[in-house]
Amino acid sequence: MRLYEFEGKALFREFGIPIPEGRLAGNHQEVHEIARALNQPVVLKSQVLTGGRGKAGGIKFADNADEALKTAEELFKIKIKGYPVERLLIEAKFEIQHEYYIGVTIDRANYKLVIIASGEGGVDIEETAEKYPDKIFRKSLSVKQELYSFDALNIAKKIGIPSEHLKTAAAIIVDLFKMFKAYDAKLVEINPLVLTADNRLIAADSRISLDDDALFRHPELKAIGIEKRHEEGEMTPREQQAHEWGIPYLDLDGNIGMFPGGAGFGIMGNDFIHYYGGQPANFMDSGGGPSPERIAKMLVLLDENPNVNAIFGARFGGISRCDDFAKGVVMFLKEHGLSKPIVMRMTGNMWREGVKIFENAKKENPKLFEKVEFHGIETPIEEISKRAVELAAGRGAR
Amino acid sequence: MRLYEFEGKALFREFGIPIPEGRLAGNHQEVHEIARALNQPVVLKSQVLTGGRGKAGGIKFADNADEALKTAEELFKIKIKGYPVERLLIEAKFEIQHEYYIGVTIDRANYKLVIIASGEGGVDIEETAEKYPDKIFRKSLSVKQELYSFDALNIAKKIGIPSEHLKTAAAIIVDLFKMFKAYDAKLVEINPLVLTADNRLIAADSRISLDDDALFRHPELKAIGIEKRHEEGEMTPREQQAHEWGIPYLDLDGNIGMFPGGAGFGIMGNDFIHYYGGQPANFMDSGGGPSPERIAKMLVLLDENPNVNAIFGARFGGISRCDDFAKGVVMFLKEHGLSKPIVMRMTGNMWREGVKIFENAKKENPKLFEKVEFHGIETPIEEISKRAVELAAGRGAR
Amino acid sequence: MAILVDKNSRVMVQGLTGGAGKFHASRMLEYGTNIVGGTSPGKGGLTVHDKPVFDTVEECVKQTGADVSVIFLPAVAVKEAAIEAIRAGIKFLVVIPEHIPIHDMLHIREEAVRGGTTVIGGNTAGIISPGQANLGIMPDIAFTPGRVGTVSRSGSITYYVADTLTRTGYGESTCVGLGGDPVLGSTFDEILLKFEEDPETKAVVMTGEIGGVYEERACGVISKMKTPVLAMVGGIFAPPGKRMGHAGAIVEGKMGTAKEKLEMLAGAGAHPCKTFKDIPETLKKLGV
Amino acid sequence: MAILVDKNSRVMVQGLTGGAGKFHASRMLEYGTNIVGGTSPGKGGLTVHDKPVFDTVEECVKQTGADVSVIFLPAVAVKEAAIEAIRAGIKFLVVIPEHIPIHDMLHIREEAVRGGTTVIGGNTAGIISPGQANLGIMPDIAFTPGRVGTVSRSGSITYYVADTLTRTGYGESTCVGLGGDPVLGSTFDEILLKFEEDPETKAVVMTGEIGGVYEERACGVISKMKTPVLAMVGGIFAPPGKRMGHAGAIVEGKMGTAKEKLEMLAGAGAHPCKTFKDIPETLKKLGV
Repeated sequence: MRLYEFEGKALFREFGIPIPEGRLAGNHQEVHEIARALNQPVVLKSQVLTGGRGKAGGIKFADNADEALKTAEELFKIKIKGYPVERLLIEAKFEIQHEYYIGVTIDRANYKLVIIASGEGGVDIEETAEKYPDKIFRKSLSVKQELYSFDALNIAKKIGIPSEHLKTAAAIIVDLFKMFKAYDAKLVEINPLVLTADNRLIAADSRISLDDDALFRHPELKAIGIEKRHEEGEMTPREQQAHEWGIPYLDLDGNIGMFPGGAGFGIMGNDFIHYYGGQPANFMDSGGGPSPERIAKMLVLLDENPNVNAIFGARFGGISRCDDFAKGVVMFLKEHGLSKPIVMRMTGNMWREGVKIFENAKKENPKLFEKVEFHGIETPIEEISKRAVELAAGRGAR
Repeated sequence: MRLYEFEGKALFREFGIPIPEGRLAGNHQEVHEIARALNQPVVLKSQVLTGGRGKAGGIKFADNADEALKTAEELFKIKIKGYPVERLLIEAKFEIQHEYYIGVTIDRANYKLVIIASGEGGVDIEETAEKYPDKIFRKSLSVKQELYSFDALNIAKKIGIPSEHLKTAAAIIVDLFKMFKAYDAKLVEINPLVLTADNRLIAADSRISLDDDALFRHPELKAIGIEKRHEEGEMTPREQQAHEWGIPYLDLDGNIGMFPGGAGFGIMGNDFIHYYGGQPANFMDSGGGPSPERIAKMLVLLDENPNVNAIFGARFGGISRCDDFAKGVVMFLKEHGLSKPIVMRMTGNMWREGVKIFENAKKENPKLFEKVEFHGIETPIEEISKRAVELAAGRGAR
Repeated sequence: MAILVDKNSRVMVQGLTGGAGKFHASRMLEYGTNIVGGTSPGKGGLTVHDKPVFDTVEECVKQTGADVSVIFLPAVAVKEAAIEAIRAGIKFLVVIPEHIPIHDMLHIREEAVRGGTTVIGGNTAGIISPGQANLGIMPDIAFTPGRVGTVSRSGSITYYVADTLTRTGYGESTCVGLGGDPVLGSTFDEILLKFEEDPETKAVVMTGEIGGVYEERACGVISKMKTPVLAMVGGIFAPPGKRMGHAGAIVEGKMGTAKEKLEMLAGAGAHPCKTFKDIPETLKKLGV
Repeated sequence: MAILVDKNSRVMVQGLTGGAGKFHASRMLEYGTNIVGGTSPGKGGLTVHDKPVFDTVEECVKQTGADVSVIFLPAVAVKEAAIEAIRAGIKFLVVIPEHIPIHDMLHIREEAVRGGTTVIGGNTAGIISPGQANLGIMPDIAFTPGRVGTVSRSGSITYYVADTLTRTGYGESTCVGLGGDPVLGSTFDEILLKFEEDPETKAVVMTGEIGGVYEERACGVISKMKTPVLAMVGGIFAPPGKRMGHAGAIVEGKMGTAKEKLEMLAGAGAHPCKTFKDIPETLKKLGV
């Protein structure tokens, strides 16, 4: 999960990494007060969980508090890649002498932590990496290793930090690496690390991504407002609803509601729909061993989505049990009701029990199953995919 | 440096190691209040930095607050191995089902951390270790290694902790080891770790010794009152004075003031005095490269000690410089004055400059040097030792 | 024959007394898996499904001769459980739980390499050598003994592939779930090498997925293998995954899109498949 | 000949621009020690006593061929400085500062063993191979080239022993200060073995001290040495040292009193001496 710039900078401060003087503002009056207190030219930085904020006009400068107030009023009105600007980080402006890049991430192919540094920091760092790989310095370490000052000093030297700043830069690199480990990070970046005209080294921006799954180890983060969230950006209302229910869900552009079991077939099922000429309306993952309630909620999300013409269902019971799945479907049919046609296939663990549940419910109330086409292991999943495309295209029930 | 029991227990609490309910009292009224609040039988534990406190009557029980008050009044009057009881730890009493021992220390011969555990905890653990080495379980780890729960569980099993308490005991062992590393300890002991009659595991006592030289890494300890101190017990007034001046110094029983350079010869010089029939009045170490002021203070300590009949001085300039040494001696002679005879030898780094300083000072005021017998590299140190013994025995100046 | 597990494997379950452990152990036993015991710290001495429970893996190994272990424990306990198994000499370890912290997986991997243990997972459905042993949470309905190996990052895909192989008469030698997490105990290349060494495995179906770097790592091995490899990659039509900052882009370069992965695998000599029904068609062409 | 350092050693100083580093470097140079450079992070490019200063040991080693280093830095910086030297390939390292945290020394020792570096100190006066090289803070006045090696935990004792050997015409091959700290980079036995291998060293004077466990460790080696060992132990009349809790007593057993140490050393074949003047008398008897 990605942190806001101001959150990342709060962690930088905790680890002794120098950041610009500044404060967070939630409205333009606060901006005015902060700028007045700083009493010098300031930068106003929109706090949104997406990249390209500078190019989108989300970062502005102001020479004094009144100008800052005016600029803030404008910024609070804009959207960046669709995300409204709700908070601004107001910081003292500084003159740039040079921009460096320092990042730490995980090299998954080699199971190492890797420190990446460059003397050419800033937004074009990826381009630099591609065109001039020599300008990027890397050092890999095992997760058990410590980064020593002399290693960090070496990195600082290699990216051309001037002699008098080597020790400061090395301390920043060591602290960044410590922070990466201490908070179970997936990514920490200082980009740019600025050498100011008045010869200070400052982390001008922060980019941090933490491992959701390790958040339990860091209850102290909750105290400063850092809680589990999406990797980037904000959510559509339906994504928001799914998030609250704990269901991994993404809206897509098509008209077939995807109701698969497991993330793996969740992804590949979407390809199948494409192969047969359809367009999925969403991506969804049931998670391991979903309860009947969860299954029912997944169907609610799809049934209430006006873009959805038909629903594609697939369940191969592994850790998930077909009886729980069937119970959830029946619960949905009874309590919510189905307004779109659905075609689905169910097999795997406890499939016999699942089938019995369907049969009993159907016997009780056949109307519930009017729009349901139900298959077992005898029908290949390709046939189900093809049928879902037909249903969505309005080629109706057979 | 050794911690008080209550300080050690505060660190236990921080690391999640269960301790008895209780509080520290500085006078008998506080004892009364605490015992009243606990509202159950209590134990009153004298807080002194020395062992054998139980056998010396420093631990008492009381059934209620009034009895605790009376007992406290008595305890505040006693001395334990010469140390007055100034604070009492008042804790809820518990019934003992079994006592275990768990300790972590450094195995210097093998450069390892070692966890020691026994199913026979309590004050006789050393005897147990000697007579029944099988009852002591040890596990060595490198300073870089982590102690895992399963290792700790294994230790807990080996010392006979009952099944239902294994996980709790393992957690205590893991936490104790973490604490050992986190605070740069030389020793941490829970003795006894008590399994109470009502089936709780509790650290009934704490014994902790931290590395003075690593205190700079733990400024947080200062906040709870843990500062640099002697390993054990309190100091004589002269030791206290020396401590304030930062001079390692110990009072001994003899009459020869020992003024050697370096801890190594500080110890061996004492043997030499013994070989020639004398008795040193102290042990002292100048520390590396002492300033003239420090040299002068060392002499003040000896000259003002009424037990001292004569002073034995030796300086082999290494990191210490003979010129600084000579300056310090002259400073002392001028500003304080020498009341006892001194015999000393000086050689090593900058000895020529040192000799010149003595000669100039003597030329200026020969009276200052009346009681000083001064030698260079030409006289073996054995002769100086012998002479110091003569002087202390009143066999006067030659 | 099979890889990693067979009917002679002596299998233990870490977390045998827990809900999931107990449930799936009974399923595994029903399938005929040779489960010899399990662990649950503090519960040593109990039995579950008539199998002995120990406090530590070390004891379980000593008493039962276990050489394979399956972990059914909460994610927070997996790091230590896995290291315990590795240090106790377990040679093959199946890590079922999901949501294991990534840094923990890096620790586990390091210990595994040092200890010579093969780890699969976390977040895997497990492994099955049909007719011999079923370790994890896979439903046995889809599987039948046979001559094609499968390796996948996804449990559901494994079922569909096996379902297809079973339906078309090929059957499976062993089906391996690498697991769905971003950092895994084993990689495609490592498992492919084991299939290459198994004389009974006549072809391998490898199913990858958008994101990550494990498919790319496999290319070097595939190009040297004699056993034919069929490759599917899920997410061809998925929107491109977000990169983790500049650092992610720099470290992983152009890796990660499903289309590129499939092309690289094909370039290395794998036979690409679009949907499951392409698998038997390809196998037929290859004469397997 | 000599052990550990001689006139061909290429010596660097870590902390060359600091007060102590600069002062003692000049003394060492005056003695004829082959100092080739030094380090001071952030001050690379300067020179001190005409010797180049580098930011890192790695650079210094590359540029000057340094193979021996002496550390003159505050105690808090020693851990990293020592590990830096070891990783940069320094084969012999002298750690002068005192008050180094014990846990830091354990780290250093581990790295040293792994890197094959001999470390002496912390809290050592250093090492001198008279007439060839003087590393540390020892005054040269006491030393003269000769045929007896010395090893001690104390600087001042080293001076007195050398003073005695010089005065009586034996002279010294190499004098090693192990250091006064509770945990040291090297132990008596390790240094004694080096003397045993040196054909020019005809006897070794080892001076120990009350407390610690290093004298006891030496016994095994002494009993196998051909070169005679003379032993002194300081603190025969000192009050017994305090044990560190029960754990200290359990781990170190009966070790530690000076009298017991001297008896153990004598038992292992060392020749005990009481005061310095016993040294030449013993050497004479041994025909050295």
